[in-house]
Amino acid sequence: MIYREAGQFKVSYQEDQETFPIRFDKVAFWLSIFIVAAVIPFFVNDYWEKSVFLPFFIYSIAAIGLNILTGYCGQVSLGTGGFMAVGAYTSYKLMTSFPGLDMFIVIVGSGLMTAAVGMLFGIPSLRIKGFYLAVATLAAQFFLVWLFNKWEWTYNYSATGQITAPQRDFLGIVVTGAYSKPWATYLFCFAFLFVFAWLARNLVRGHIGRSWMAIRDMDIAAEIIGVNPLKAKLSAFAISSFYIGIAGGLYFSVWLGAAEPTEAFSIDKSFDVLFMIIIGGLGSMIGSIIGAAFIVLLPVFFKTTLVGILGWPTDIAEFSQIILIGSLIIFFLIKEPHGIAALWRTLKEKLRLWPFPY
Amino acid sequence: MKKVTLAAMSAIMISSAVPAAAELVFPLLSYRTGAYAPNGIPIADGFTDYLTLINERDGGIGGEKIKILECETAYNTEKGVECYESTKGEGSLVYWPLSTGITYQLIPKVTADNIPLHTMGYGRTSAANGKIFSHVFNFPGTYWDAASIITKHMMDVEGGSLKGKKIALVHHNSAYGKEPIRTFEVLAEKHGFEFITLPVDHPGQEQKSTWLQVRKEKPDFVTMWGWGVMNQVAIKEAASIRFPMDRFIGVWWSSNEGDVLPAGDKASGYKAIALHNTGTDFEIYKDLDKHVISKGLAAGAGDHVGEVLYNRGFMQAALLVEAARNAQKIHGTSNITPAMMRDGMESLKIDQARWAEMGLANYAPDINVTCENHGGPGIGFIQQWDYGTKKWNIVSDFIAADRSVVDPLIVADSAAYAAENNISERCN
Amino acid sequence: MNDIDERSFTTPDGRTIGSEILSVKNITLKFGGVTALEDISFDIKEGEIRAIIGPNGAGKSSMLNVINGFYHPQQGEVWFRKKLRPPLKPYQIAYQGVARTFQNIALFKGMSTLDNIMTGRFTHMTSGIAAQAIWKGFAEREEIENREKVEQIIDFLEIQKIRRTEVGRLPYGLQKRVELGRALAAEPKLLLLDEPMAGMNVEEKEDMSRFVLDVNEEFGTTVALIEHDMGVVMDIADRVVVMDYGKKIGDGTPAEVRSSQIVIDAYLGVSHE
Amino acid sequence: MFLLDPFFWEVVISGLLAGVMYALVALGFVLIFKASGIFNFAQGVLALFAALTLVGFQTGQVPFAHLLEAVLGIHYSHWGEGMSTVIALILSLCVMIGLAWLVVKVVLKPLVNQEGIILFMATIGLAFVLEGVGDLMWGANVKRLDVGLPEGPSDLLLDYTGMFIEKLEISAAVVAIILVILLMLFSQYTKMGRALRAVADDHQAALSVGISLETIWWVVWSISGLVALVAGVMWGAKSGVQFSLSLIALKALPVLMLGGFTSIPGAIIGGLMIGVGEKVFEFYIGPMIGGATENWFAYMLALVFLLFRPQGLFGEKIIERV
Amino acid sequence: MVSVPSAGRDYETIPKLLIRNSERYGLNVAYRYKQFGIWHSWNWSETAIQIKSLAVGMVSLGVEPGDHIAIIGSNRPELYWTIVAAQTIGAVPVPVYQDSVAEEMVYILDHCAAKYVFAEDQEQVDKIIELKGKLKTIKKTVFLDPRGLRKYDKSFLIDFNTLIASGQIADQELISSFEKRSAKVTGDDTCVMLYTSGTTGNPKGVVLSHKNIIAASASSSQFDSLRPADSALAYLPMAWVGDFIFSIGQAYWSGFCVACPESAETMQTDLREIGPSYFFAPPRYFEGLLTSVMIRMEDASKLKKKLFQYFMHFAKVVGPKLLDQKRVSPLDKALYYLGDKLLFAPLKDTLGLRNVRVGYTAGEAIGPEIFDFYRSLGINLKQLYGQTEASVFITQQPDGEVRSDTVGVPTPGVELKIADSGEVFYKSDASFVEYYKNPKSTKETKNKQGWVATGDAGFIDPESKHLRIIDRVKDVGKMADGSFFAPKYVENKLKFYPTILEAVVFGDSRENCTVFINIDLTAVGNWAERNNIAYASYQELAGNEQVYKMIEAHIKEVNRSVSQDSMLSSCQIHRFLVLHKELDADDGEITRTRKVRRGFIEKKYSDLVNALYDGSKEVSTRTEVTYEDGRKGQISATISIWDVEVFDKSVEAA
Repeated sequence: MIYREAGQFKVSYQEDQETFPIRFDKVAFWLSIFIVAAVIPFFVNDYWEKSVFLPFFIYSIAAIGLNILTGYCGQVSLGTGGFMAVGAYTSYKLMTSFPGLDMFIVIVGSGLMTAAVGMLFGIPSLRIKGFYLAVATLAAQFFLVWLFNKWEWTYNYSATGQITAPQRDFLGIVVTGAYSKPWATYLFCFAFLFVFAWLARNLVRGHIGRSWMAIRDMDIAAEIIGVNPLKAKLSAFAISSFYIGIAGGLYFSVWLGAAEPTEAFSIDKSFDVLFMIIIGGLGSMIGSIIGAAFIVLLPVFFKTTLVGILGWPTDIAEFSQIILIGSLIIFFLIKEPHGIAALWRTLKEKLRLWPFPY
Repeated sequence: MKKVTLAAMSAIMISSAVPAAAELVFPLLSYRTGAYAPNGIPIADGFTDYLTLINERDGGIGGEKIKILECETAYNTEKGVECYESTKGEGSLVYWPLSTGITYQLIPKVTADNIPLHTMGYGRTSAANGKIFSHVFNFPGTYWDAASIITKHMMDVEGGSLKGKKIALVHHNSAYGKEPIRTFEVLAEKHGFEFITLPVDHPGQEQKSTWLQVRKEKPDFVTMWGWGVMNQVAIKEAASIRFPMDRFIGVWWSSNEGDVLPAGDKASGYKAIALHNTGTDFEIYKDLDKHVISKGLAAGAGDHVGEVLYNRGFMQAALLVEAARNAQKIHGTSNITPAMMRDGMESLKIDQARWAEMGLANYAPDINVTCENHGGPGIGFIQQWDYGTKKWNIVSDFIAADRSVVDPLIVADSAAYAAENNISERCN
Repeated sequence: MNDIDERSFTTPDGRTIGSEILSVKNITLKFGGVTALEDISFDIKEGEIRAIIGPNGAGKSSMLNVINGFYHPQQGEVWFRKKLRPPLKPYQIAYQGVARTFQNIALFKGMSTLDNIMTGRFTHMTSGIAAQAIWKGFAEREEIENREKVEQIIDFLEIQKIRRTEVGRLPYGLQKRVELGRALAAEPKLLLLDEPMAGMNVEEKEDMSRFVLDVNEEFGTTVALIEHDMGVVMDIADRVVVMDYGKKIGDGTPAEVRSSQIVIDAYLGVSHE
Repeated sequence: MFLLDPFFWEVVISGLLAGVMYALVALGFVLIFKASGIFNFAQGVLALFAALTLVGFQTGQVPFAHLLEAVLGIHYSHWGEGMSTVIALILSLCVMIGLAWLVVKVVLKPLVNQEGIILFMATIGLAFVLEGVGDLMWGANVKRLDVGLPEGPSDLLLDYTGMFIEKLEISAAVVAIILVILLMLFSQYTKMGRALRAVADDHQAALSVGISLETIWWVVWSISGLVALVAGVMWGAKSGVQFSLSLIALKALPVLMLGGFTSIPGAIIGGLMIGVGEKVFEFYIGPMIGGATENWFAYMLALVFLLFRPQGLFGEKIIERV
Repeated sequence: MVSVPSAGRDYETIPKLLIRNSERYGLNVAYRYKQFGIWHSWNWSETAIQIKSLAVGMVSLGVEPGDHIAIIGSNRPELYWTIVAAQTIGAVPVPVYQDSVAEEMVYILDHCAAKYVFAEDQEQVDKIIELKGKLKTIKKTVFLDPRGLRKYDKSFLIDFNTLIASGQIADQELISSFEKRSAKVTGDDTCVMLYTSGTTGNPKGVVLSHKNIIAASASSSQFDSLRPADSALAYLPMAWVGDFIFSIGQAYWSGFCVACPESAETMQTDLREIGPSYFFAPPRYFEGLLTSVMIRMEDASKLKKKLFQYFMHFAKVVGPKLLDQKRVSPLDKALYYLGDKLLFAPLKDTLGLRNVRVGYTAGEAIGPEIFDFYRSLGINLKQLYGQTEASVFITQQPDGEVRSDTVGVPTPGVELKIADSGEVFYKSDASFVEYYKNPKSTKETKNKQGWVATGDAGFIDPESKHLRIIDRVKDVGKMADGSFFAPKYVENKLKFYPTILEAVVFGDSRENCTVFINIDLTAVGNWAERNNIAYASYQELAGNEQVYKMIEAHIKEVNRSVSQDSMLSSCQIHRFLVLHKELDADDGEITRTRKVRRGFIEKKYSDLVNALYDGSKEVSTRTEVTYEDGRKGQISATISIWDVEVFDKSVEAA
C-alpha cells in the first residue's frame, strides 16, 4: 500500500544483495536511525536511560548473539546468563586492573573472553543435539555462576562477592559509574548495538552465515556441500558468545553498575533472552530486536500503566502483568509461530502486494 | 517496538506529572512477589502501617502528609533500578531497598543524586563508615556487628571461652550470606575457635547434604545467614537431625514466625539475634488498632501485625520518621528535601525516653548517628523461639558488638572502596 | 565381468571417456550383523555417465554413502583420481570435488532457491569471519563472483522464476532441480545423483534427463547416478553397474546389461521389501 | 575409604530419597513429552499451582481474596474452617484436570503439529500465566502444608543404623514409587495407555486406536497434573508452599537429560543417579571447593554422561538416515 | 506534421538514426536485458559499436546486400541488433514467429529464400536442422545460446559471439567494404520484411522500406510526443509489425530505452521492475490481467473488497474525466486523490503500469468494461487502428478524446477514405512497398494512387469524427432476408465477457444467427470453484449445465445491445453451443495472432453447424486434435444446443 516499487530494478549484484533492497525500507530505516541517534539523545533522562533504552539496547545485543547461535545455527542454548556473567566479570577485572583502559576496549575484551569460554562450552554440541543440548548448556550456566561466586579473584576479594563498576570513560566521555550522563551511556550502548547488529547482519548473509543455516536446516546435507560441522558450530558459539559477552559487559559496567552472580546472571537471564528470540523470531535480526523490546519494555509499560496510572496495588499489578505477558506469548505463537518478525514480514508482503491478498 | 516505547513514554508522562508538592514522599521498594515475597510482605506492611498511622493520627510529620510510593522489585536488581529511577524524580526522601543486591546498585547512584539510603541491618556493612559513604546509613546494626554479637552470646553460653570450639555458618550463597564470613574469620582467630562455612544456594529447599555436613563436622554452634524458604528448611533439617536448637543462632533476617512455625514444636529453642523487640504489647499498637486497622486501612491482607518482620518494617518507618522530624528541626522547614533528610539522618539521636514517647518503650536500643558513624550503636540482643506460646522471648540483654574487631574491618573495606572510586574522606 | 578396464573409450555421440576418476575395490559394508555391501568393485571414468541400478534394498544408496564418506566400509578401498583415499569425513570429500543429491530431497528448507544454490559454492568461498563481518571489500567481491556462477546455474536449470522462493514451498520436481543446482554449484569433478528422477512424471523426467546430459556435456562433469527407470538409464548412461542384495551382478554398457540373464532375473524376480 | 565411612550410606540413602523426588517431577515432563513431543516448561509451576490449590482448599481460603479486596474493597479472605485433606486432594485433582482441558483447548489445539521449540515456548507462556494466576488466587505468602504425613526422623532407623532419615521423605518415596507403578500399569494394560504410547511414535497410529488426539492430550496433561500435585504435596510438606516450589523444575532437567525425555524408567533411574551423585559429590568434594555444588554438579554429570550417550540413558537411539 | 518528412530526409534509415542517437544520446540507455538475475544495459554508443561489429561480422560471413536474414527467437537485444546490423549492410531482416511449427517456417524461409538464420537457442536450431533438407538456400545458422549445441555439426553453425568478435577484429579491407556498403543504403531500401499470417491462404511477405518505417515512427512518436526519457518493454513477438515499430522504429526515432524480459514467464515481474512509460499490449493481455485482478480480489479480505468495489465504482465516473482534463468537483478530486493513495496507485504499481504515460491497445476491439477499468485507474490507455501494410498506424486516439468503441483519428500523414462498400482505404508515406514475390495481391491491395485497402468495413462516427470499425469486409455478409451480417461485431461483444474466450458466429445467407462458444478455462474454472462445480476436464466443464446457463445469460445481454443498432439488429443469436475443445492454432482453427478462421471452422465442424440450424437439442461428434508434440488424436463428445431469447428492436425502442 505504501510501497511503490515499479521502476526499481537492480543493475548489479551489489544492489541486489543490499539489506534494504526496496527504496522505501531504506529511507524508513535511516530515518529511524537518525531519530534514535541524533534526536532522542537530547531528550533522554535518567529514567528513560536506565529503565528503558539501556536494557533494550543491551538485551538486543544479547538477543542478536543468541539468535546467531540458536536462530541461525539451530543450537539451542540456555547458557546465556552464564556467558553474560563472563562478560561482566571480565569487564570488571579489566576496569579495575587497568584503570586507564578505554571502555570500548574493555567491552570488546569482555566479548573476546566470553567468545573463548563459549567455544569451550560449545564442544558438546558436536555430539549432543536439540533439547539435550539446551539442557547441557545449563551446565555452563550454573557452573559459571557458581565459579564467579566462589572464585574470589574474580571479584577482587571483596567481602561479599559483589562487584561495583568504577567510573571509566570512552574517549574522555564518562560512560560508567554514577556520574555518567544519560546521553553518553545511551549513545555508547546504541553505538554498540548499531555497529554489532550491522556486523552480525553481514555475517549471516555471507557464506559463513549460510553454513550455519545449512547446519540448522539439515546437517547431513550441509556436510556434503563441504561444511565442517565442528567449525560451523564452534564459530557460531564463539560469535554468539562474543555478542553475549559484550552485552554482559555493558549490562554490568554501564547499566547496573553493580552485580552479584547468583542474582544478576541467574538462569532467568538465559530464559529471558531465549524468550526474546523466539518471540521476536528465530533467524531474524529485526526479530532479535523486536523480541528484546517485547520482553524488556512490555513489563515496564504494564507497570507504569497498572500502577502509575490505574493505581493498582503493586503485587496485583505484578501478577496481572505476568499473566498478561504469558497470554501475549501464547497469543503471538498461535497467531504466528515463527515470531513477531514473521508477522512483520507477512504484513510487509501484504503492503507490497496491496490490494491483492497474494 | 517504537509504538510500545511511545505508549510507555506517555504513560510515564502522566504518572510522573503528579507534582510532588508539599508532601513527604517515602518510596517503598518492596517485594510482594517472587521467591522472597513471604519475607517482603510483612516488612512492607509494617512500614506502610506505621506511616499510615502517622498520617492518620498526627496528620503527617510536622504537618506534612506522608506519601508512600510503593514499587515492586521482586528482589530483582534490574527491577530495583527501574523502581529507583522511576521514583527518585518525585522528591523521594530516602530509599531502603531491603536487598543487598539493589543496595550495591544504589550506593553510587544515591550519592550522585544526593538522596540518603538507609539499609537497616543489611547491605554494605562498611557503609557504616560515614567518612567514605556520605549518603548511606545502616544503623542500628551491621552484619559484622551481628557476627560479633552472636559470637559474644556463644561465649556467654560456653561460659566465657570458645577455645577449641567449632562454629558453622550456614549461609545464603550470595552477597548477603557471604558478608559476615570475614568477620567470623577474624573472630575465630581472636577467640581461637574453628570456623566453617556451609553455603546454601538459592532458593535452598534442598539442604540434605548441608546438614549431613553439620552432623559430620559436629560443630558446637551453628549460626545462619538465611533468607526466604532457606530459613524454614534449615530449621526443619536442624530439628530433624536433633541438633540442639539453643545452639542454633540465626541472624535477624532468619527470625520470622514463618521461618520457625513449619518445624513445629521441634523448633522451640531456636535463637536469633534481634534488632528490636517483638510482639505487639507496645503503646503504639493501641493507636495502630484505633487509627489504622479498625478503619480498615491496614496494608496488604493485614494478617502479619506483630510478626518479627512486620515489626522490622515498623521500626524502619519509625527511624525514618524520626529522621525526617530531625531534618525539619535542623532546617527549620516542614517541607524537606532529600538533602535535608540526609542531614536529619546523619544527626539522628533516639534515646529510650524518645522511644517511649513514640510508644515503643524498650523496643530498640538507643540510636546515635554521627558524621563518622552511620552504623549506629551496633547493639542487639538474642531472642528465642517458643512454639508453645508461639512467641519470641528475649533471652539476653543488649549485647554490644566488639568494636575492636569490627571497626578495623570497616575501615579497611571502605578504604578499598574509596580507593576504587577515588573518594576522599569527610568529617575531618 | 569384474575386471576394470583402463582403456579410455568413445561414446556413440563422440565424447571420449577418459581414464578412471574413481574406483571402489572389494568394498564390504556391514551394519551390525546385516551386510549392506559385499565385495563390490567397479570404476567410474572421467566424463562418463555411470548408472547404478538394482532392485530396492540392493545397497545402491549405501554405495553412494560409501563414496562420499557417510559410511566407512569394514573392508575395501576407495581410489579417487588415482590415489588411495584414506577414510575422510564427508565435508573433506566435498572439498575433493565430489557432490551429490539425495533420494529424498535434502534441501535447506528455510532458505531461498538462490541461497540453497549459493551454499553449494561453499567449498569455493574462503573469506574469513572478519572479512565477512566487514563485508565491504573482499567478502562482497567474493560473494558477487560466486553469485555470478550461481546465476548461470539458475539460468541453466531455467528456475529464474523461483529464485527468491523458499524451497520448502516448491513442488517436488522443482525441489529436485534446485538440489541438482546446489550440487552443480560446487563444480564437482564427480557428481553423485541418488534417484534424481524418483517420483517424477514423464515430462519432468525428460527435463531432468536433458539436464543431466547437458551437465555432463557442458561442464564435462562425471556423473554417477542411481535410477530405477530402466528406460532413462538406457537413454543416458554410458555404463551401468547392476546390484542386487548388496552384490554386484552386472557391469557394462546398457545394451550388455540388458541382455544379461542375471540382471533380468534380478529385475523380474521378486523385489525385496 | 568411602564404604567404611558411616556417613557414606546415609548420604547415598538421602541421595536416593531426594532422587525419588526429582524423578517425581521429571516424570511429569516425560509423560507429556512422550505423548505430545512437548517439553513442558510449566511442569514446575504446575506443581506449585497444584499445591497452592490444595492448601487453599484445606485452609478454606477465598480465591482472589486479595484482588477482590483491592478492586471491590471486600475484605473476605476465608470462607470457613476448610475441609478434610482427602476432599481437598480430590477437588484439587479435579481442578488440575479442568486445567488440563483448558490447556489443550486454548493452547495446544491451535498449535497442533508445530515444531517442538514453538510448543516449548507456548508452555513457557503457560508457566507465566499459571504463576500469575496461582499467586493472584491464593496470595504469595508462604503456606504450611500438612497432609498428615509423619514427620521427623524415623526413630526405628535411628536406633538400628544411627541414620537420620526423614519419615516424610520415606513416605514421599513410597508414594512416588506407587505412583510410578500405577503409571506403568496404566500405560501397559489400558487402551488409553497403549494409545499414549502409540501417539508418541506417530499421531495417525494413535487415532487408529480410535481415540482423538485431543482426548489423549487431555488425559496426558491430567496425569501430569496429578504427578505435579503429588510432587507439589511432597515438596510443599517439606519446605512449605510458596513460589520457590516452581523452581524444582530445574532439578528435573538434568534428570531428563540423563534418563532421556521419553523413558519413564529413565526418569526414575536418572533421578536416583542425580540424587546420589550430587549428594555424594557435595558431601565429599564440596567442602574442598567451597560447597554449594549441587546446582551445577547435576548438569555437569548429565553433560559428561551425554557426551558418551547423546540420547540419554533410555532415550531412543538417534539414527542418522541418509 | 510539416516537420515529419524533413526529419525523414535527414535520417532516412534506421542505421542513420542509430548513429544520430549514439551522437546525441550517447550515454542514454538504449537496451536493457535481464539475465542472471540483474538488468544489463547498453547505452546508445555501446549499441552502435555492437551493431557495427556485428554488421562487419556479417560481411565477413559473406552476407550480400539484399540477402534475406531470418531471425527466430524471443525478444533479446542481440536479435534487435541483428536486425539493424542487417539493415546497415543492406540485407533484409525477416523476423519469424518463434512458436511457428515447421511447415509455416519452411514456407516463409523458402519463400524469402533466407540465406542466413539467427536462432536464439537449441530449440530453434533444431527446427532449422530438421528443415535443412527442404531449404537449400540457407548457408549458415547463427545461434545465441550455445547450450546443448556442443555436439552439433559446426560447419553449419556459428556462435553469435564469435561473429561479433570476428567483426571487432576485422581487418581494414573488411571495414572499408562494410563502410562502402552501409553508405549505399537509402530510405528506399527495404527496412524489414514481415509475414502477415493472412486469415486465408499462405502468409504474405510485406516489404517495408526505411521511408515507410521512419514516416510511421516519426509521425506517431510526435503524435504522443515520445522522448528519450521514455522506456518500453519488448515482449511481443518480434515477427509482429507492432513490436518492430515500437522496439525499433519509434525507439530509434525518439531514442528511448527498450527493455527485454528475462523470460516469457517472468514478464509480469520484469514489467513491474522496469515500470515502462510507454506500453503496448493486445486487448487479450488487458483482458487476462483484469481477469486475474478480479480473481485475486475475490480472495481478498472483506474490507479490501469493499474498498476496491467502492473506489473502482467511483473511479469509473471520475477517473476518465480527470485523464481527459475535464473539470470535476473538488470533492471528487479529493476523493479520487484518496482512492489513488489507497488503491489506484498501489494497484497500478503491482501491475507494473504505474509509470505508463502512453499505453496502446489494438488488433481487435477491446471490451468497454476492460478499457474503462484501466482508464479509471488513471492509465492513459488508448486505441489505435492499423495493419502491417501501413507500418501499423492508420488511426490513433489523441489524448483527451479516448473512447472504447472508436479507433481514433488518422495518424498525421495518413489520408483516409471510406468506399461505398463501407471498406476503409488509406494513403500515406508509411504504406508498404509491396508483397514480396506477389505482385498480384500487391495490385489487389494497393492501387496506382497508393490507396491501400484495409479489408475492413467501417464508418466515421458522426459526433466524435473518429473512425469506427465494424468488421472484415468479406466477413460482412448478407443474411437470407438481405440484412447486414457482421459476425465479428457480435463475436467481440461476446468476447467482452471474461468467461468467453472465443466465439464464432454463423448466419451468412441464413435466416438467423447462431454461435460456437469457447469458454475461458481460467475464468470459468475459478467461477466453477467458487460455485463448487466439480469438473475433470475442459470438455466436462464446457458441457456443464450451469456454464450453459451463464453463457445463455451473456448472449441474451448481447442480443439486447445488438438489437439497439439499427444496421445490425438482425445479427442477434438464436441458438448456441459451447465447443468441446479450445480453438487451436495447431489445428489451424485460428491464426497465430488468434484470428478466427471462420471458413475453416465452418467446414471442419459442419455437423455442429447443421445441428444448430436443424433445431436438434444435442449433437454428438468426433474431432481430430493436435497435441504440442505434433501427435494427432481423436476426441468425441455430445454437445447440447440451447436457444436464446432475441429482442424485437421496436419493443426496445419503446
